[in-house]
Amino acid sequence: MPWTSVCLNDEDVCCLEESGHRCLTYVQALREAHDMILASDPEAFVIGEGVDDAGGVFGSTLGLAETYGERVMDMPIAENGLTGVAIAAASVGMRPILVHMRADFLPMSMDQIVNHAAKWHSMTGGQVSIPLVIRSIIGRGWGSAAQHSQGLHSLFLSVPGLKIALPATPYDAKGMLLAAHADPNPVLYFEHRWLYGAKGPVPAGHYTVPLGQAVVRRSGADATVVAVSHAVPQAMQAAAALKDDGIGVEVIDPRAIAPLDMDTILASVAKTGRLVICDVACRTAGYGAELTCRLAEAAPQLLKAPVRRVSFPDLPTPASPALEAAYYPGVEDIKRAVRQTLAK
Amino acid sequence: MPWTSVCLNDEDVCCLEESGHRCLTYVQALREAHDMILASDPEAFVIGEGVDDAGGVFGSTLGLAETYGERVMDMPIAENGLTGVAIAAASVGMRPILVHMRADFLPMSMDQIVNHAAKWHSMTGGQVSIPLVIRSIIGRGWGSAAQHSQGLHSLFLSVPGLKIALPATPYDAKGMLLAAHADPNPVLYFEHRWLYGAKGPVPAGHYTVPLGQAVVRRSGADATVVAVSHAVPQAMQAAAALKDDGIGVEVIDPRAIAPLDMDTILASVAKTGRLVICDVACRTAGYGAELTCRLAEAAPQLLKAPVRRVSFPDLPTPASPALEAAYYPGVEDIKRAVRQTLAK
Amino acid sequence: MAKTNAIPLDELLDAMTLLRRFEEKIVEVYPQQEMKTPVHLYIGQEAIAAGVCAHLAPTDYLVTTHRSHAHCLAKGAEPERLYAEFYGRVTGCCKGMGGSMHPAFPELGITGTSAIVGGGIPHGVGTALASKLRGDGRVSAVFFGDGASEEGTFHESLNFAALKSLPVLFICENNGYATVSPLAARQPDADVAHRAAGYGIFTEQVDGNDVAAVYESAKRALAHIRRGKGPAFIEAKTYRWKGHVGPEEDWTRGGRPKAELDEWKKRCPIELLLTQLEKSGLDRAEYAAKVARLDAMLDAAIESARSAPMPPVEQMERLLFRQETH
Amino acid sequence: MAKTNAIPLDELLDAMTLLRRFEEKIVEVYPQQEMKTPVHLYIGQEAIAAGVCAHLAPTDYLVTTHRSHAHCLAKGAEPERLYAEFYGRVTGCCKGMGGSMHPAFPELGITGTSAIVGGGIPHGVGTALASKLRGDGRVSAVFFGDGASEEGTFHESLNFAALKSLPVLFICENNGYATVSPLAARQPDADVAHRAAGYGIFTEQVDGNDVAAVYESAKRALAHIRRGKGPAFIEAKTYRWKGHVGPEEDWTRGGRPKAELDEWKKRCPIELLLTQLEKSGLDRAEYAAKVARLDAMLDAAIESARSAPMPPVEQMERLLFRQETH
Ligand SMILES: Cc1ncc(C[n+]2csc(CCOP(=O)(O)OP(=O)(O)O)c2C)c(N)n1
Ligand SMILES: Cc1ncc(C[n+]2csc(CCOP(=O)(O)OP(=O)(O)O)c2C)c(N)n1
Ligand SMILES: [Mg+2]
Ligand SMILES: [Mg+2]
Repeated sequence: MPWTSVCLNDEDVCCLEESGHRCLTYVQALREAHDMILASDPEAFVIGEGVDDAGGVFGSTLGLAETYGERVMDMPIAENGLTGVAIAAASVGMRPILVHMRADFLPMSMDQIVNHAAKWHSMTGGQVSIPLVIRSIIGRGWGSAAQHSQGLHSLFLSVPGLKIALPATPYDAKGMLLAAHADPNPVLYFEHRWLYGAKGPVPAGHYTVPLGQAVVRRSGADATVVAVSHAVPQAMQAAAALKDDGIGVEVIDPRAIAPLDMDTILASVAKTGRLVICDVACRTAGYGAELTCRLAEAAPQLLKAPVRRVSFPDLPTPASPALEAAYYPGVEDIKRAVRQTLAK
Repeated sequence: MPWTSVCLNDEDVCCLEESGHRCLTYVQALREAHDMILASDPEAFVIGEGVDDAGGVFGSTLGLAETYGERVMDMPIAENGLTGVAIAAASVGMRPILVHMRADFLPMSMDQIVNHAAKWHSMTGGQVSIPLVIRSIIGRGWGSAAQHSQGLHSLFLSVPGLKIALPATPYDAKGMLLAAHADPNPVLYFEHRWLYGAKGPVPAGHYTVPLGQAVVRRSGADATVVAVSHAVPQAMQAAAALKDDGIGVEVIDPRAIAPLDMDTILASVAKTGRLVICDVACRTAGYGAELTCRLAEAAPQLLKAPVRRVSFPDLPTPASPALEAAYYPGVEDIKRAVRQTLAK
Repeated sequence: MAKTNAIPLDELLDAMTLLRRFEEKIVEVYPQQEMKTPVHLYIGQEAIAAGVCAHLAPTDYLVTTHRSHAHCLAKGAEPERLYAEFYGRVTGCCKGMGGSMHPAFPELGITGTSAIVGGGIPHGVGTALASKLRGDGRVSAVFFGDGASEEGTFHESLNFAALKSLPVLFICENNGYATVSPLAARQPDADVAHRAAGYGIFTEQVDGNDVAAVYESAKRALAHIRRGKGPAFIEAKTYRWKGHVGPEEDWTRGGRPKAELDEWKKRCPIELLLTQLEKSGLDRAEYAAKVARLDAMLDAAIESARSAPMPPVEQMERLLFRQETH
Repeated sequence: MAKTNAIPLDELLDAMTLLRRFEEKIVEVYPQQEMKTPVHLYIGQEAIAAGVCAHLAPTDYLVTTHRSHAHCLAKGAEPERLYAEFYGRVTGCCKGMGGSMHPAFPELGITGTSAIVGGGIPHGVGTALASKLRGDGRVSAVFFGDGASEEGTFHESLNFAALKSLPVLFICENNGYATVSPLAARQPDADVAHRAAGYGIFTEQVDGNDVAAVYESAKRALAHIRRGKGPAFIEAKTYRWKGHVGPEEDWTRGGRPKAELDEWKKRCPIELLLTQLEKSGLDRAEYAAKVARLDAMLDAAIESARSAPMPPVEQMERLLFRQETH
């Protein structure tokens, strides 16, 4: 299944390309999805600070304004108001994609997302839905510091009425953006800046990746590692390394944290009895907490060892490179966590 | 220990009063705490929509403006900006208490809370802290509907740098507001409207209830029920009823969900092996998820049965009384959940 | 809609009377405690909804607030579907999910209502943006209070609407209060229009209790908008008679001076128009008969609403997400 | 601070030179990739920080933005503590926790810096509220960009400051861009002051490249504020030379026309003042010698900053909460 593969290096990409698979970077896949959406759906438009500029949101919307004119629209720096604008446009059947350069700016528009987009279909008795996609990017490194590097997907987990996608591969980046666009409900779509350059197979045509269907990235019998977004390639690396030590790690990528595909996860933990959860956010109250609680509701006896979370510490991101290095978990931390679950 | 007691009816109150304990309602206790803060600390001020009006935020600030003048300050309807104003006043050493009539309005000021108040002490290298208390009230009933009845404390759980208090009794309402005021860090203080009329013992003088210290409201050996806010009296009622069936329920009130006092909870689950978590919010990603995950990290083997959550469903609050009745869990739901944990 | 230059005073009277009597029925039945929804009554402000909505087609968009009834009615909503919603019945406009604060009539261009103050202002800008992108010629009318004009969304919305020359009419109903907080405790001066001035958009201030004045102002503003000249802003000064929420009057709870209310009652928008029309021949008895017929209709609507079934419980879950995909 | 009516042009020149050279040093060392912080350079805008801060006492409050360096320096910050912060060193003003976007110098009235656009505007209002409640006579100066004026916080802040007559000076540095987005793509006209007009506060527009003009305008505004007349607003038109972030120029990446930059470079605030001062006898060679001495000081500061130790890892956790209670 090339579509579920995670390329960890150039060799992986070469292999796939040689066997006839078209490979793109994550950001190219994103851009292609935007292009297809704008080309095929006259109700679609893209709005965000800088979506039409020479940077094109790190390349993800590059050149689209030339083709689609005002349907690729810059905006004032007014996140809450413009989210409201996009919500209302969606309420009358348009299909906006609202883009934030950083997930950190989402709290500005929290009211429109939490009190409006998420609740509109319910509040109107099902008369009006909000087919809005909100893209935002998780930053990292070079002293981005506390306000430019948060993984805020967890902030929305407790809000019913939202879908939350975190594509980890170029294939998913395209397929989940197409799925999010087709979805009649509000979808938060989180990208990680460090995935943008990653390459992988991406079919040229239209396809969708369902929001809420996990994928087993790698099979293994000894421990289950659940990882999202940029933690997926890290988990795959850890799994590859642990393989050399004879430890079989099953890596599951839920791809969306709402809805969360518990069936795939439960099946894996039923097999391994060990669970490590990797996130690109602070530790407390992340998707890992919800996942573990659902497991404890469904079948606590499956757990043969304490659960481990590999995440950012519960601290604002520091600026100093020395502190950043300590702040972010890496492949070694995942390996250590897996070993800990096996120690007992 | 009268101070940890939860009065479920007039009789309970009578008993305490007869044995010499001063009893107040929750809202009177709140008002008294405000009064003491304003009287003793010239840097304290109270700001919020209607804090100085004839209603006085359901009575909790009633008449204070007459005594303290502009230190009890009405404000424009501009939650984000005014939260920023309060943050900055706090940053130079004032001690504001910002009041929202509904927790539902907090998302308006999410950016100032999440990106500023919570991170300021870290970002400034510890030079500046934000001793700000934000009170907000969880509404319920009479068709309050989707935007006037949310328990949004969970929305902030994933944000490091905040303390989150949910006092359930008049004693705690006063003691935790005094503690929150004395705390040099930002504290979110959630009240439940349906607790306002509840009476209980409240000493006249100054005392504080630490933020992050759970209390065992009732001892029992068969099952642990953790409950916060308005779910506490419900859990106590359920426990009393189950007692008649010979089931010993231990009711723990964490009082704050950040920091969360896991020691008290772990000790109880170590004894009972059964865990039911009651919240005044939607199910997913509440404090119960985090609590359960920490339990699964610390000692999953303690759980002799699946965990149960008694919470609102993952749905926006409906308006219709028929739907409200179905939406809100009650004492019977807690009893059922406890029985379920014992069935296995 | 007015086809000539004459002001359709009779229709405006009918409209205002409907809005008034619709809510006076609520005042009547509310003490029965069966209408379990927080009602924010519009009584006293009727000239604004009537005067503006007279110019709107069903295809035009309208955004209202927590104080929603009158705008919906003036846009053509059936009283029974509103009453049923307030009673939490499945026949309500939102199947009992929204109550009084969140009505939706998509077929009338009302695509949902926010009770977050200021939350709806950007929505009218969003429907206007859709109209502009689609070139469908619709206009959007956004009603909101003086309190809402203090929210950041007010500024963000006016700025964006002006920037993109969107077909949207902002109507600020300045009734001098937000709950019981007077304007002077919240804004530096009494004219919200001053704050709107800086966006370079068409702006008028009008006596919100004079329906003819509102009608004429809205006509000018909408002509401006329909000519493609961009957004317009009307501040209508008015006063609400009842409490912020519920059927009582505020002075009963110390919310404001009774004398102030008494003064404003002398400027009742309906009485003002009746007095004027009397001069040109209106017969009070005829009007009373008309009101009686209206009352009978509203009584029937209330009764029918009240006897409709409650929504099924499974509905809540079914309505969380829409199921079909694009 | 100016004690007489004469404009202290020499001091203003020194101040601007410091701001310029401080950042030109960053441009020099940045390619070494050791200063791992996103730098938003102020080069081209120096007249504003210099002209305004000349009137501020250390006890007055100042709020800056992501483009923070110059405001801190003009308020009296030590270059080395800034450089060290940019290098992520423990000797930095925030112990390496904040980097370039979040400096804090509480002893200079800079109580922390937000890099959320518009996030800091209410903070200046909050320090001013504290001053008013305490009666301590301090003023607050809030600097922000044209982009920030689009955020709702701008409106909420101006409204509240005007309402309460707070001692706060808003300085909008209108450099025509937010990242590479031109003002015309974001606001209905080129004058942010138009948006500010509606609050009824003291407002001026000024050539932000003319330090004397800025100085005089700030003087008038602060006199107004210090007389207890409430807030003031200054829009200073200017232009930034470097890219939104980093040491390159924007045209190199298609961000804006090079010709536009070239035009503005002809209006360099420092050159304009030098030319003026030459007429009254300034000696270019003397100035060059002064700059050389400044450079030596800055080089030493950079070197000292760069060789300071990194913060200990445990610091992060220790700084989450303040421990002492009231
Ligand atoms: C964001 C937010 N803050 C506060 C409230 C509580 N609230 C409901 S209506 C209202 C007053 C609104 O005043 P205005 O906009 O003038 O409308 P009016 O009620 O006068 O029609 C307030 C403060 C709310 N619903 N939403
Ligand atoms: C809320 C928010 N939205 C977007 C950004 C990204 N951003 C950083 S600076 C900037 C432009 C700010 O423009 P302006 O206020 O004019 O200041 P300037 O950079 O021109 O000094 C943007 C959009 C941000 N930091 N915060
Ligand atoms: Mg009002
Ligand atoms: Mg700018």
